[in-house]
Amino acid sequence: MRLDLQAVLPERGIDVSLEIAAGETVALLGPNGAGKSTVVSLIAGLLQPAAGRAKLGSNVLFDVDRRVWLPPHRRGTALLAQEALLFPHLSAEENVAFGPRSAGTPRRAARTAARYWLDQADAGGFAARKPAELSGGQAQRVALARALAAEPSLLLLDEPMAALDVHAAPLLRRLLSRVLVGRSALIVTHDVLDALMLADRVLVMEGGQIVEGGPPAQVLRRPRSRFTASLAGLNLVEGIRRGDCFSAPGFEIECPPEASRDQFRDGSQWLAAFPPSSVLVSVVNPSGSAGPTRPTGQAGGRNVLKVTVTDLEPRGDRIRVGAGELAADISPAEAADLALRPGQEVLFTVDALALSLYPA
Amino acid sequence: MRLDLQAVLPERGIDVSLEIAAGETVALLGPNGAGKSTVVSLIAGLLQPAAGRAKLGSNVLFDVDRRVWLPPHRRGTALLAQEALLFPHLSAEENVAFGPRSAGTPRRAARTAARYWLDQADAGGFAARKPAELSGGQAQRVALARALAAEPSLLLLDEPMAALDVHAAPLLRRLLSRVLVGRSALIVTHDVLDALMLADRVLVMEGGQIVEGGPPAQVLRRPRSRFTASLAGLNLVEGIRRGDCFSAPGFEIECPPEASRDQFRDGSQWLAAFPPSSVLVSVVNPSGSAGPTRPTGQAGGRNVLKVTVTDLEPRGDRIRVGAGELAADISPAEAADLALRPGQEVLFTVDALALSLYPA
Amino acid sequence: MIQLPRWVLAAAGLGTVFLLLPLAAITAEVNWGQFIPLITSESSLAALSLSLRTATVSTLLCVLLGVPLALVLARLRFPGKRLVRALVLLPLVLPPVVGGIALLYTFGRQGLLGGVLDVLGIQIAFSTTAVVLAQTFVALPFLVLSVEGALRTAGTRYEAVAATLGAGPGTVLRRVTVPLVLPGLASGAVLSFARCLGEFGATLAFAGSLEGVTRTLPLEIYLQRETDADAAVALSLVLVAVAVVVVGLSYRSTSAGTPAVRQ
Amino acid sequence: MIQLPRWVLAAAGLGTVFLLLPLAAITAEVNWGQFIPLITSESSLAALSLSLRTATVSTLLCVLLGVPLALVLARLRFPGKRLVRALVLLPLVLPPVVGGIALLYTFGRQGLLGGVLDVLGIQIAFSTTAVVLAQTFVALPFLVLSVEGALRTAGTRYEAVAATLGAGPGTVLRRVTVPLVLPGLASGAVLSFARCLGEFGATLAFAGSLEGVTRTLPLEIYLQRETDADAAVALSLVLVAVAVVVVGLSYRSTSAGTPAVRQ
Amino acid sequence: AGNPPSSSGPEPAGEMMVFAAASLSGPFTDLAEEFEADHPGTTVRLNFAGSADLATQIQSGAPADVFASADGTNMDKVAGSGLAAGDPVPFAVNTLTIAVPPGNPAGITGFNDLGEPGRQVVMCAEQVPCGAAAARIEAATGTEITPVSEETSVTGVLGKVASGEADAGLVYVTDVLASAGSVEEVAFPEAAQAVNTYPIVRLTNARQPELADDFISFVHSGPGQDILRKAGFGAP
Ligand SMILES: Nc1ncnc2c1ncn2[C@@H]1O[C@H](COP(=O)(O)OP(=O)(O)OP(=O)(O)O)[C@@H](O)[C@H]1O
Ligand SMILES: Nc1ncnc2c1ncn2[C@@H]1O[C@H](COP(=O)(O)OP(=O)(O)OP(=O)(O)O)[C@@H](O)[C@H]1O
Ligand code: MOO
Ligand SMILES: [Mg+2]
Ligand SMILES: [Mg+2]
Repeated sequence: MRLDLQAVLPERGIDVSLEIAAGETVALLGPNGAGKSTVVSLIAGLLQPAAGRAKLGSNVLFDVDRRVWLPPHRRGTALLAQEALLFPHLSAEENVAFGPRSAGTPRRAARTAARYWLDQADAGGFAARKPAELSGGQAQRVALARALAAEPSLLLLDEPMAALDVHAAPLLRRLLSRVLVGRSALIVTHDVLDALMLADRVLVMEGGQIVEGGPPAQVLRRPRSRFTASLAGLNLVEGIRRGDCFSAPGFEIECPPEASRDQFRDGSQWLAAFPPSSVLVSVVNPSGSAGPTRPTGQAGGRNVLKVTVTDLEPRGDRIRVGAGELAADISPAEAADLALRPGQEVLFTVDALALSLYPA
Repeated sequence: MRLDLQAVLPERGIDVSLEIAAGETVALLGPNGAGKSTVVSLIAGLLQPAAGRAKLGSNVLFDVDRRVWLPPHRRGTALLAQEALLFPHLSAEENVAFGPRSAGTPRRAARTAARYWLDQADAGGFAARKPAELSGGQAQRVALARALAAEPSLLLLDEPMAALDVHAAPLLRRLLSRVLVGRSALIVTHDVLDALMLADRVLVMEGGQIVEGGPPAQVLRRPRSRFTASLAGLNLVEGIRRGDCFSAPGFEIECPPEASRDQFRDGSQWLAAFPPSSVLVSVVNPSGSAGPTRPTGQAGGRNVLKVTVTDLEPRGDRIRVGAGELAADISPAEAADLALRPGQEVLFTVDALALSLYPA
Repeated sequence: MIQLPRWVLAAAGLGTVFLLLPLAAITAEVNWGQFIPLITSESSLAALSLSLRTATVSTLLCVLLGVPLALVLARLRFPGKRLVRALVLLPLVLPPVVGGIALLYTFGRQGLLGGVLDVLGIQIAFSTTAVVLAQTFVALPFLVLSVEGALRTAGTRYEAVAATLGAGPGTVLRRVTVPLVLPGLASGAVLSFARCLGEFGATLAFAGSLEGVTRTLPLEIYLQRETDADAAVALSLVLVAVAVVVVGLSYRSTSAGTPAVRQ
Repeated sequence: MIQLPRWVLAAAGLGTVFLLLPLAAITAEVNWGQFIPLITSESSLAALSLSLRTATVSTLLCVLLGVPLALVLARLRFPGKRLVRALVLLPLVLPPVVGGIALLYTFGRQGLLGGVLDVLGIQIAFSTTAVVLAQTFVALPFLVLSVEGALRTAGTRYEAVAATLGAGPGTVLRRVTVPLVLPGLASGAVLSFARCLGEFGATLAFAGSLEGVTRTLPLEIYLQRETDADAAVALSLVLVAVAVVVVGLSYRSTSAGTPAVRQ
Repeated sequence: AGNPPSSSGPEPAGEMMVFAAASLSGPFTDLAEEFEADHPGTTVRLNFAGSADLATQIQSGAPADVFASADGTNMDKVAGSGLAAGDPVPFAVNTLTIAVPPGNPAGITGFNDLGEPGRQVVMCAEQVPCGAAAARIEAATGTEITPVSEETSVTGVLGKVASGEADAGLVYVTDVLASAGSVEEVAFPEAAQAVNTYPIVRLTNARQPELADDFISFVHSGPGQDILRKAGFGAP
């Protein structure tokens, strides 16, 4: 069901407005303390806003002006947070049956529903176990089944994978990608993967406000903040349009072929995003000329940044060369050839074809 | 200082023996519940083993047979865990001065030492703040300064970055890579990056025992367990040497040129590891022939696995194609050409040059 | 593996000895030859039985009134809460005799509620009901303290989850809150029961002392002292034994239940 | 935003009224015209001053003995710990008169330690020392309970960290444990102080009732009842007021201190 | 308290401890004051409690010089333990009377009324002196009282009557006098049949034997007896 929310909570510096269409899964991203959990609590009815209103379907969740405030159990939202919080005195099955039982479903029917949702969550095998006998990943799957069994109009997920290990997390992610299809849901996450795999739309929160939003691919391909860029694994450079094309301090980029001319107006703020894998690294010769690591498609001094290497980190089968806020991924062989070390001055040459340029 | 540990703790299913050379940083990896934290606690003196002995330098930490057990404050180990656990009633500087003060350093000298270590940990700016006024990352840097100020013979780090966000973690990692040089340290981590960047040697724990060990690059390049392989981001296939080369169910690989013939004995268990980026994905034609995504260096039906796509996950600027335990990374354009979707049958062709083959 | 300084162990030993010596001393005073006849006299048994019955009813009342009070104190915010809590805990520190007098001025015939009760035809003073009221008055704070502590420890996270799953306040209380704080509730109830058993001053001042009706074991002990010190000591020991068993039970149930609530 | 069912609020209201009405009733009985003269008579002031002095010393003793006891109970494992805890908490549920008699049998001249104390020339019973012992005996469990609870809540993680930083047990206790449980310690001390102030039965039996030496405020109230009911009621109200202030303070300090220990 | 120890002159001086029954708290406070005025440099410390409590305390080694009991039984306990120096001497008697709430709402007129059904009568338990006295009157008059409470002390009876909880209670004449109007008295002639005698004695562990003897003499003297008379006590 459709959610419309507009809420202010000054104690936590929150002032948000967002909507979730019926059947839409929205990912809420943002740095620590941005207010993501607070938004979830406001929707679930665990916190009272100072001002604002919210509607879920035809249900008014709250409306501060009209002094309406629906208690959590009447909201039709179910919450799954970082910790499973399975009721420790109930078995997995009883935990899952809790929602149906609370809604008045008879014992037998609730039991059947619990079995069904446990199976849906690949947790049918632990029906009889107590939470203390479940691993973190198992408990979280049961908790998901419990949330789904309550048949919520809106499912709230607050970093459901954050406490799981590297094995359990993908399992739950796959499960979520199956059950979230066609479901109204809000998923808070620190992980860009979740946003891409699970969400129809992404919202980015910073300092209590929604600062960016859109389809996952677009937000991640054209990030507007350093936070989003670092999530998307992209380098982000702020600059202005100058002359023919984009220019930032010490960095000039020729326009990519597809950028239409009329988009550019002189002096306006623009952003350039490019993946670390599209950067060529070359050392600065004593003479000032550079020896690139591989032939570049672009000629001349453009698309070239002079930077200082700050750190080197292996990344799978590549080496990530960090230079302040920017990064380049090169092969171990190239790294060896360049004999890179932190503190060294190098040139980053950006492949213009991999460049996204868009107004800030 | 050198650590020699051998300890058994049946209640937690722990039976480990390990050593850390003087000045060596060892990374301890392993899945949840493997017993990593327990090992740290045994070394720090926060848990008593049922059997075994440990020596740090010339100090006997414990020796169950000889009924020796040194209390934690006499061991010369300092512990930094997931949570900073700064004493809430002391300022950052007083926290850092705690170790020197406990060792009997006069107030002024302890203060000077605290300032020094706070600066070392890039935390000099918060000296006067109370822990409640620090962010997670700041608190953890202060906690690191506090541990270092105690001048431990062995530094114990139990997932020091686990609770930090995507911005704070790299900062602390960089700091650690600076201070761990030449220091005896044991760092428990879930993150392969830590192992590669910080450790001289890696140990892998599973089920209370050390199951693998060696230089980080070797362990990660030639993983022996699925756990290590998934950490290293590698596909791991178990098979046997047959005929000329390696063979696993539905998968035959020609020997890479560098594999020396005499290493192969008929029928012995071998492992094959290869990065997802070395896999070509092609669709299975109705006629049974495959259209590869790009020309392959290898001809014929070898190096080819027929698999079913289980999931697709964007990974930075690539798409990861999951097929059960195996994965391939391809470009978004290739993925679009192949019109991949979960459940589809595809062929994985492995670039033989990227393949590591080694006895199990 | 936390170590404690030696002087702490010494001081703890001293404290234990200080608390235990008097018990040892009173045990040493017992005339063991006469012990069984002394504690099985008609009046002793009547007093013991009355004490056990009233303490049971009072404990039940404490649970019925105390759990809601604890819930309000632990879960709600309202102005004047600190004052309410201080007042609610007052009987804990009030000399019981003063408490008994205050009860007399409240529920007595000439008391604050005397008129109302008279109209309703209820006579409380000099009845077993008065004993129950006196015991409930002094024991209620024990229950409130224990349950409030357990509620704070358990936190509200499970309750919040239950509410989002559609459970109304009553369901949350019955199926989540109470099961979670059961160990604290049990230990609070047992402490209250013990306190009821030992109640003396308030009962004496409010309910009087009539065999089989209002003369509970502590009152019987007090009376026996006038004429038969041996009987008084023997009965005291019975009371001590019952209290030890009951407090011991309380801690058994607490520690057994602790794992249920993990922070 | 947790909601409570309505009947819980009703029951909590009933419980509060039940506990508060007696206080209202006793307040209503006060002869306000004579209030000031009654509570400022020489004997009243002597009793009040003695009560405040002895309660202060007793509370100090409670802290010195109780903190170590709480540490041992919260931090160490040893066989028989459950029994020790049950025994240590016994004075909480023991009728104070029985406690006083037990103290007399222990520290009296004919008591268990009488011989030893006699040789040392120490006379405890019927001295202000006896008042302090009686008060300490009944109030110690309050302190132990509060501090033990705070210790369990605080957990051992900070202590473990301090130990790995090289701090010996004494340093850990002084610089980490005590500061961390300070709120619980403060509230325990205040509760103990209030309990000491209200102590009656054990004092009467063990210390007697000598003006200026052992006749504390509750004993003075008891004695005044014989001759001047108005004075007794007025003094009771003074005691109630002191107790309310003290318990109120305890909760102020607890809540102010809570943020110090975050789980 | 800061006085020099005894025998600093011909007159005994110093501090003396008197253990007296709670019912004596009024007159003995006055007696002590007079005695201190007559014997400069002396302090009389008074310990008031139930006679049985006092007896137990003395038997446990309490540093008492003088014991004034409300009955013979508790005095005998002390004497029986060999703690009494010489024979206890009676110094006062007390008689029972009926105490009723102000205004006598139940209209009690005499002892026989107490036996009527429906009366809420409170008295002392037989184990305490006032209860023993009441039992003697019951036996003598043939009136059987069914009390709603058998209190452990006179104070308990007074409290129930003063608060209007009981219609009547049996207490001592002295208690009614001391209650300053919170209860009224209904005198009855049969009271004469159970007079309670108060004995006093010096104790063997007395630290101030001369002072103790002086005090006991003072209690027996004219001025001493006047004080007791004023409080409602009779001559032995
Ligand atoms: N229980 C609380 N009481 C008061 N303030 C709080 C509470 N919880 C969070 N805050 C504050 O509210 C703001 C938003 O916090 P919130 O927990 O919603 O952030 P978040 O985006 O969920 O962060 P994280 O990624 O760490 O979970 C922060 O400034 C935080 O300090
Ligand atoms: N306090 C405890 N009491 C009893 N058993 C415990 C305790 N802590 C851990 N264990 C058990 O000991 C085993 C090892 O746990 P340990 O915490 O050492 O694992 P770990 O490798 O550190 O895991 P993680 O990655 O989750 O931190 C597990 O089986 C666990 O259940
Ligand atoms: O001195 Mo009492 O009060 O008659 O026992
Ligand atoms: Mg959050
Ligand atoms: Mg761990």
